[in-house]
Amino acid sequence: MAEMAAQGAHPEGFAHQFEDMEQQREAGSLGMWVFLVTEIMFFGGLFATYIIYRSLYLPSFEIGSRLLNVKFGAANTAVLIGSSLTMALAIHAAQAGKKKSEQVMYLVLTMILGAAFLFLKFNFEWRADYAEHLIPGFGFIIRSEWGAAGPHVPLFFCFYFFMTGLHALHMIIGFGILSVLTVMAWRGRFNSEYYAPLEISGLYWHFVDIVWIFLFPLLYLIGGRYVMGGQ
Amino acid sequence: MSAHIVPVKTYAAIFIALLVLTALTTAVAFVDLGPLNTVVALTIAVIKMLLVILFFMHVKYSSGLTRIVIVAGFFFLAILVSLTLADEFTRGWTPNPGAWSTIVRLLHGLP
Amino acid sequence: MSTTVIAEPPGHEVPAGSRVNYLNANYGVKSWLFTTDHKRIALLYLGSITLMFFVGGFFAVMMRLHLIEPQGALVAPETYNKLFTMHGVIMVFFFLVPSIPATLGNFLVPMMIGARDLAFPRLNLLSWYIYIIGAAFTLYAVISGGVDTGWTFYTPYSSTFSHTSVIPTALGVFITGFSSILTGLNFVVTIHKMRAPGLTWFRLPLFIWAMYATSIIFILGTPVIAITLFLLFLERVMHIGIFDPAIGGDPILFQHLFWFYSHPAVYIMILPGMGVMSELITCFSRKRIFGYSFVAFSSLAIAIISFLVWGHHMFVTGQSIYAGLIFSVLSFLVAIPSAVKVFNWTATLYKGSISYDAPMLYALGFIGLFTMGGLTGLFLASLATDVHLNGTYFIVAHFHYIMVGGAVMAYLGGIHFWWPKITGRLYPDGWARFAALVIFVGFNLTFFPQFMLGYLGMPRRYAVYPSEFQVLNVMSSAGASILGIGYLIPLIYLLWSIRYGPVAGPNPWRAKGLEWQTPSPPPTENFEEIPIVTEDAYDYAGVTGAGRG
Amino acid sequence: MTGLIQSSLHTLAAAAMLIPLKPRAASSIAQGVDNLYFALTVITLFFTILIFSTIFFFMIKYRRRSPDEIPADTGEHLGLELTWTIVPTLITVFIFIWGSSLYFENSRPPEAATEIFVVGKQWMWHIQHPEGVREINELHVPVNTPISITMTSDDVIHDFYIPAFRVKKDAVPGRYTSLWFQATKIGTYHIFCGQYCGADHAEMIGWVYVMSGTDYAEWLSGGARNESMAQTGERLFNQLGCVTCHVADGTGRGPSLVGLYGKPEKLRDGSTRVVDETLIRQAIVNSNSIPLPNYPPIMPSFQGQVNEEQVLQLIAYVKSLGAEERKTNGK
Repeated sequence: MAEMAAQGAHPEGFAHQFEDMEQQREAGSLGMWVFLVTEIMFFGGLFATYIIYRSLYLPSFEIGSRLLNVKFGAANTAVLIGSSLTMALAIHAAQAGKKKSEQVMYLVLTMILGAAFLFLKFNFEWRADYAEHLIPGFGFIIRSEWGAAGPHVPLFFCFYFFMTGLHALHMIIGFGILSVLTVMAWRGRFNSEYYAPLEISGLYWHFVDIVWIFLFPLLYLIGGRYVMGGQ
Repeated sequence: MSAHIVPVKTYAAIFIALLVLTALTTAVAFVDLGPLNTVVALTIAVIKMLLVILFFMHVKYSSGLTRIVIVAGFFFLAILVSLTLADEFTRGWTPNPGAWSTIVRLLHGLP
Repeated sequence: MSTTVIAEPPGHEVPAGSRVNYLNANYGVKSWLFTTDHKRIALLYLGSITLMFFVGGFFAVMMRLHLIEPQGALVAPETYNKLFTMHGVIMVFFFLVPSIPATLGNFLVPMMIGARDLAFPRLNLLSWYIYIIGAAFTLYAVISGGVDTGWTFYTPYSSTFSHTSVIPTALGVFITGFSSILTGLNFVVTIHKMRAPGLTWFRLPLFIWAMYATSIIFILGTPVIAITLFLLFLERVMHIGIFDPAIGGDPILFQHLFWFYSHPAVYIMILPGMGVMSELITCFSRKRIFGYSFVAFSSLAIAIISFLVWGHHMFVTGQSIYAGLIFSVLSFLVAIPSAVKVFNWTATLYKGSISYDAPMLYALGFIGLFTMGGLTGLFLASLATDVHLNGTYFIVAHFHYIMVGGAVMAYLGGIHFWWPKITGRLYPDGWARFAALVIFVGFNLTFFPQFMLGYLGMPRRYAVYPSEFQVLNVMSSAGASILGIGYLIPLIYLLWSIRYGPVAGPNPWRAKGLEWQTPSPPPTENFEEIPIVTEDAYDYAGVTGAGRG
Repeated sequence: MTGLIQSSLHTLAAAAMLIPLKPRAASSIAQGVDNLYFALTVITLFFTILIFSTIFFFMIKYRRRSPDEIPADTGEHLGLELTWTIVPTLITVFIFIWGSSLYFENSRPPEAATEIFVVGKQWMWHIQHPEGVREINELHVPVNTPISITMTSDDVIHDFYIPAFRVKKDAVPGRYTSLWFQATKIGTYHIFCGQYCGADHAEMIGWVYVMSGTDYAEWLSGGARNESMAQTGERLFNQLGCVTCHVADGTGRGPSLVGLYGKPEKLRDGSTRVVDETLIRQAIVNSNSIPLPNYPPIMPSFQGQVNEEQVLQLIAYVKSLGAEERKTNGK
């Protein structure tokens, strides 16, 4: 993927094994889609495991889900959707032949929103979880009020941290790609004729967004939150 | 390059739709709908995913090959999930031969 | 296929060293370690997997020697358990899965479709490095005391009870998975986007169809084994309870996720072999393949159905009887495209002009052994007989007929077929035929008795066994020694031929296919000018002349 | 020279005599499985010989006689392709129906089967008879009597395999699996562990002793007689304090267990589950996974306090409560 993004390292951005730019662009785009299919299967295996254990230990998973902070979850969803928008606009700016400053602006905005997501996730949610002893392996305390469902609440949090952690890792990788793209845009590499690295990296960024679109309801929402009233 | 250029207006509309759906799915979580809560939450997630794929990821304007690749990905994921669940949820069932007994009798010449 | 450019007229031979080709274009270790040439990467892979093959083979020979005596002749049971585990892990993940795709596939896919390289050459090199890192982890596990979980890593034994190096092994396999993913991704994109002008899908060599089908499995299956091994890793390190029944986990779920990849992985091993078969049989009978489209689509059918049958590994685990029923019928279904291929290859020989060069002997051996391996699969797809045979030596024999009798025979046949193209040199044909014969005999003597052992009820993975099984075990061990020698012979004469073999010329077999229309060894860019294809594959009508240039 | 050949032929023949071709068959289902095995062998041989002989025939008939010969183009033949697609399909469908119907019959224990409990442990088999007799690595059963084996494992996955009976099933930790057989021949047969389970996997073997009915009754009464499994279970039930909540008349904090076994039970989420061994075990080790509508989730987990054999004894007790109830209903 780094390769597809960096294929423009050559001055004209053209690699010798291709016939023309069009073929190269199509190959890059197809390559990224195929890569995203492997990502679907990767996260999918995890989601399948989660679904099975959720059905086995429903009360424990519902307790765990209600302990998550839905405000941060929803806010982060909005932030990530926003970053997808700015990513799409950055590509649009290149496609439409806009100035390089506009491309850079949208890319930087995307990175800021991505950083905001990770900041909310790590600094507020995970830190609070640590303070409340909800991180398995780091002083997890099974509370007496959970009753008989207690012993399997840690399993929910294992899935929660593993899934959100894997998602965060993908965002951090995306960050690296965006930084490279920003530098390239700053140097004026992209124009309405050549913007394949932007487009291909955009696919990746949107995919990471989609993973969160599913993580949000699966982890935060479907745990019988209504019993908590307005909380 | 011959790619289709999506107008900014479309992007903005999709963005607003996604925000509205996020608010909606969050709000619904606080209403007791029984098992429907899960159905609604996942349906909204699927709609949001489709919006992102079709417009942000330009699949609405891209070749059939791309679509086949995406559909194939989800198809095989569905196989993984459904066949695994098929075992997990029917493991406790005891066999009730019924029609099979008839076949066995025919095959083995039993009374 | 005809091309606009034929690099050298047949028969006009230039010594390999006197012309610039991919081997002598530049020199030094760096020129190899940083190459992005698919042909050089193929050779890097060839060297690495050959090493792994002999490491894994060494473990196998040790096992067979140990089993000469019912009480075990050589090692302690714990050591025996490590031997079969490391044999399985190394052979499956580090030899069979990458064998044909990463060596012959890497070398031939661009050449057969008339491209200068794969679509992403740097990803291709990266995949080799990933493979090496994964292999290093696994070899570290071997050296640091070995691992004893079986190559299947079944939980909770692997996650909780084993005291051996499970973590480095699982990490090694996890990492190597990404090299498969990159190879598959590269092939799919290359085959879709980089075919030469005029080379339509139905003019492609069937090897390409097989590589395409294999790549689909790489792409869809490998991520699942990756996440599964990662969960196993977490479970073993943190004891979070995902697969540990003592904390509420479901060990059977591990098997579902494991076999979702590992059953299709069997087809990763055999599909490329089937692709090689189609090339060999057409060339050495100088015939168009019989039923091109049936052979082509059967590859795709196998790739797709292979994802629907994994539960047949779990019939006796207490899996739902109804799920078992579904998996059984789908498993029978996957036999049909394989049968179609065997019939079509046989029919291709009809009224051909058959020559018995060494690659052809391997090919004919493949058809026979694969037929037996495939048919004995029916015993295991069928629920009632599987209950008795599951987990016995019958399974061991069955999958070795597929993987060794099938995949390895095809791999060796392919290596012998394209060796002149890869190195520009010919090997001694007499020795090659002799080796093929030794391997065929040794193989059958090793594994046929194991079918009988399995039916008699001898479970696999037994370090000691009741003495009534001894005669058959001794036969099997005797066969294994013959087989071991059989594999050493090609190693010796192939290495010899690199230096001393006669110069091959561009097309020693008078074969069709774009790869034969460029010099041997090929130039770095493969073709001086990209060919334009105007004919179907295997258009052998009118080809004459003696083989071997 | 001829003498040498003759003597080596004799040795070979003697060695061949040592190779059994068929495992002993000593259960009611063995013949059915062997018939299917035989049919599959015939199919395998037929196609293997067909392919081998066709290849040999073509290899000889169509060998390259001169480098310049030009073979005829035989082209395509749709009829042939369809034939060798459809014929194997029909054969496999036939084998599938045969194999799975036989499997269905073989998986359903007869109503009157005697239940014996097996717990796999690294690396031995613990076996309990309902009468209370316990054995290790040995299983005594009466001939011509259906026996159903319910099993689980204390540690890793094991596999209870009796080749002579053609039965095999994994013993999985955390759940119950079962198989059944009816031995038809008096004798002694191997028990193997069929699933790799660690260092001494190959030593986790035992014997089944199939005895005549009278011998079996004598054996059963001969050993140090103690209480039946259900009685041991009742003792545990009182010791662990289960009895304080699960009061027989239903007035306790937990549901009454009388007559529960084998009946469907409605759960809080509206689904229904039949009370079987697995559900009772689940209730003992992890009661919260079975939310009942009228009872709060207050039952503690007994995981770690009882071993798998004791769980089986508790189950035997709960089942005995059910049996009494059913008897009284019948009257």
